Amino acid sequence: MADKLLPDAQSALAGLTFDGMVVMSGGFGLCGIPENLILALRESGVKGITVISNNAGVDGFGLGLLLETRQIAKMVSSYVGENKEFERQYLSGELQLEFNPQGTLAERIRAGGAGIAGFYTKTGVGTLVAEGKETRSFHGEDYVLETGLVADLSIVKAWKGDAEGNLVYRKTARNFNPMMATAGKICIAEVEEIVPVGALDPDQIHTPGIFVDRIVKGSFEKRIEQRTVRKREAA
Amino acid sequence: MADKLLPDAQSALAGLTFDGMVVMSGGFGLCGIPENLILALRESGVKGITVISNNAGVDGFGLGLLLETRQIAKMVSSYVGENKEFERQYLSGELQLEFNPQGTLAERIRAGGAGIAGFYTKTGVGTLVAEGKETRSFHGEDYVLETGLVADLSIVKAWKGDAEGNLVYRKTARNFNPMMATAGKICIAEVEEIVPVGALDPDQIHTPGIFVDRIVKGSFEKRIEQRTVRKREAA
Amino acid sequence: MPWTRDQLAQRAARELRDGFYVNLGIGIPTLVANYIPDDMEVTLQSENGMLGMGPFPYDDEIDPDLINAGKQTITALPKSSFFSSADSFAMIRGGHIALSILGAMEVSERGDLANWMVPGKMVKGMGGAMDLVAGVKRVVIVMEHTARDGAPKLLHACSLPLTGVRVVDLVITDLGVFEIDKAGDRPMALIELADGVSLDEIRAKTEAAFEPRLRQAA
Amino acid sequence: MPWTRDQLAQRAARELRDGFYVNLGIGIPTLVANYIPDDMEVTLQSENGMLGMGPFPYDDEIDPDLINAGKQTITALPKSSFFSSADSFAMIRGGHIALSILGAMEVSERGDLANWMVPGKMVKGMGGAMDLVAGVKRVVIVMEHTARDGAPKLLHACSLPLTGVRVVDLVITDLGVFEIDKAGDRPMALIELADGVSLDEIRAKTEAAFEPRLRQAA
Repeated sequence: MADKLLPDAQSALAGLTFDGMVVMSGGFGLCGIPENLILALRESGVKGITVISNNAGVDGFGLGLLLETRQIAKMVSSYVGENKEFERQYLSGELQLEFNPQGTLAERIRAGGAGIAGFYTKTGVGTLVAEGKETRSFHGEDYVLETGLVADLSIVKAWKGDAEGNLVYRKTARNFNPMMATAGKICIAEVEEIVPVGALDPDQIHTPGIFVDRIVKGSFEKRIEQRTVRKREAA
Repeated sequence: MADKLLPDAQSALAGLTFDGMVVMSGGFGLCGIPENLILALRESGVKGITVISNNAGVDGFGLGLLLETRQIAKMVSSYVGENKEFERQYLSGELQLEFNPQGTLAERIRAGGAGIAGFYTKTGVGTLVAEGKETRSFHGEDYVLETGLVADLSIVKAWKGDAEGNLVYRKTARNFNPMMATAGKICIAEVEEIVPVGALDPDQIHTPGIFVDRIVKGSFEKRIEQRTVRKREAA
Repeated sequence: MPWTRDQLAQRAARELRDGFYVNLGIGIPTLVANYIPDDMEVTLQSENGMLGMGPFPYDDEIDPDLINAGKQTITALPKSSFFSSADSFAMIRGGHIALSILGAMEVSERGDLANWMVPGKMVKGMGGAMDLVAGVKRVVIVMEHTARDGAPKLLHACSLPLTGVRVVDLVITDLGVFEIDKAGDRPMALIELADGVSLDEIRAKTEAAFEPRLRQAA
Repeated sequence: MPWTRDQLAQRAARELRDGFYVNLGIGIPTLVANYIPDDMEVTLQSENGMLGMGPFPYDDEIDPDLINAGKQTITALPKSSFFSSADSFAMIRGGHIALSILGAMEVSERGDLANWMVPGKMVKGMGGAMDLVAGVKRVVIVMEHTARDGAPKLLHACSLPLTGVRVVDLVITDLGVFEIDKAGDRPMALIELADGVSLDEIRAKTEAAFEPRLRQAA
């Protein structure tokens, strides 16, 4: 079989980028983001990207790097947080923005990967989010129709992976990564560790290899957005 | 907290049964079925049950036991296999039957547990399954509207579980159990082993405890429907 | 005396029940975790994919892979489990969370909630708030009774874009506690007053119609 | 000479490609696993929740928790993974499986398939067949050319209740191989004949309209 395992993020991305493409990028805040593939996207010079990602990174890190270079034309997100460059581009009209409720975003991505064209959710009924969408009553309650989302490429970050593309995530770094892995026409995964095929317990694989086209070992800064600690009481 | 851990299937079921109730029962064929809770349902004498289960057991085992006692009024399944008592009751009109495509059944249960009232799938478009249901085109392809399913009670079988209700399944005995655990107003799980809270890796819990109201250690026959082997070549 | 932030959190904690699965919003709601009674087991859900949130870590326990929905570093507990965002919101939307405690900009007398967007200002997004109010069984709002300029926040109808329609069950402000019959027709009721706050004061600072149905504070 | 069951499976195996994820139906399709070329990596999906199905177990390896969609005991491989039925059909419905090989009662010249129900007979159910034909990228049917009573099974239009509309790409019978342009307008084409089977014989046994576009069998 064509080997899924590639030496680095640049070679993993080779031949897959084109201007105007739609990219799903995993992570919540800066937690579990595909740091290496974001850098490779930046180096590729691809322009006019629509990025589907729960958040938009911060100035100088994560997706903030692609905002800096103005490679992103549109974001589909639930919360864009504190990002000055984002705010500047958005307010000047350079950057388009589509907000989705976080659960609706997660479900739309799952639906896209699962062949579900649309689904009815209570989330957003009677709000701006439901404007222009069908609302329908089931069992006396109103629901709004949301559609599945797919992407030309999804880039995800996992903890461990093998050459078959089987992936395991760690703690809350899982977040949007598993659904995005299913909803890209092509999915590239970056992992902290490549393990031999057979080393992962088959009952415990979060993303089966069928969803992963290319896999690469990355190196990770894992920047923390809100370092919050408690003090140890004196012994 | 009220203890979720109960001594046996009978006490786990106490107070939860009523005639005409809807029960989801996990398993695929005889693999991963809640053997102990099915027996307890039989002993409870509850009547007129609608059972949502991919299959209907076999004569004398699994759901076949509840067919024998005529406690089931209706089955919602994808395949009912070889079950003479089932066939007799169905052909005589004693038993109602609703067939769902297996993937539609799985997704309807997931939807029910996930607050999704309905979803559009390509499965069954243009067939008997789509009759009386809305069909709608998305991106030039036809999809049929299917609705979420919920139950008064779901009974599931897992491998290991803890007193918080966290569950782990084993191999293909997982099947319908995880979705059903989410779609019952009450969910009872039976497991092969109760482990201390903290013994299960939090990254590897298939069903988080929030979905499980009661948990019980069972004893299992694990009958095999199609014992199929290959011969070892002579050394 | 109006309630302090900590008193608000303390009052909100009285909505907890043993065995509850709860989602706490950012700000004052987060403080509620400090007031869970010792004899009560409450499990905190974090919508970025965790059940069983523990306290903030000690400095040497920090793990960048372990954060809450406010992006703060946190810890796990023996009972914890992790899951995807899709599974997390399936849990929320599916009605499996008993209680959510959230902040608000405006609440209407019918239980409408606005807490994500001020037109003309840079909008950060609704995050998971719309999913929480649509899916969680009981929604409790904790907020200052009036805006900084003194304008009432409890209104006949919200003026800001909504987060949800008829979703709020209880509003705890620094002046008192209001009950809303979100699914029915009973008018909003004032059920508690902060110590030393008069009915007249609260009437003057509230646009929403309400009827006093004061009960003894516990 | 019409092809035997094993020859049918062998011919169907020629539709496999290196790296393919494949779902095999019950009956002759299951035999296809015996003819996967050694230099090809093909991963078998089982819709009850498994990727990377291995061979049948030796007698002392039998595990009741490890079965295929035909409820037969099987084994796992180092690359295997297990998942729920919802995740399994998300994989199928979402178009992630490259190829499904299934049996049939009837196939129409436009690619309609009937393989689950005979009115008046006890119906066992469609299982996962409707999901497979709706979701898998390429659907190959393997079947006897005619019914036991000699009635044609390749028809202008199916007479039995359908499993899917315009879903079949290729039909392999014991007499030959037919290609169907399920998404377009080209007529069904006969592209291969079994050794010693004449065009006249196949015409006589086929109701469906087709044009011969015979190519050299590999």
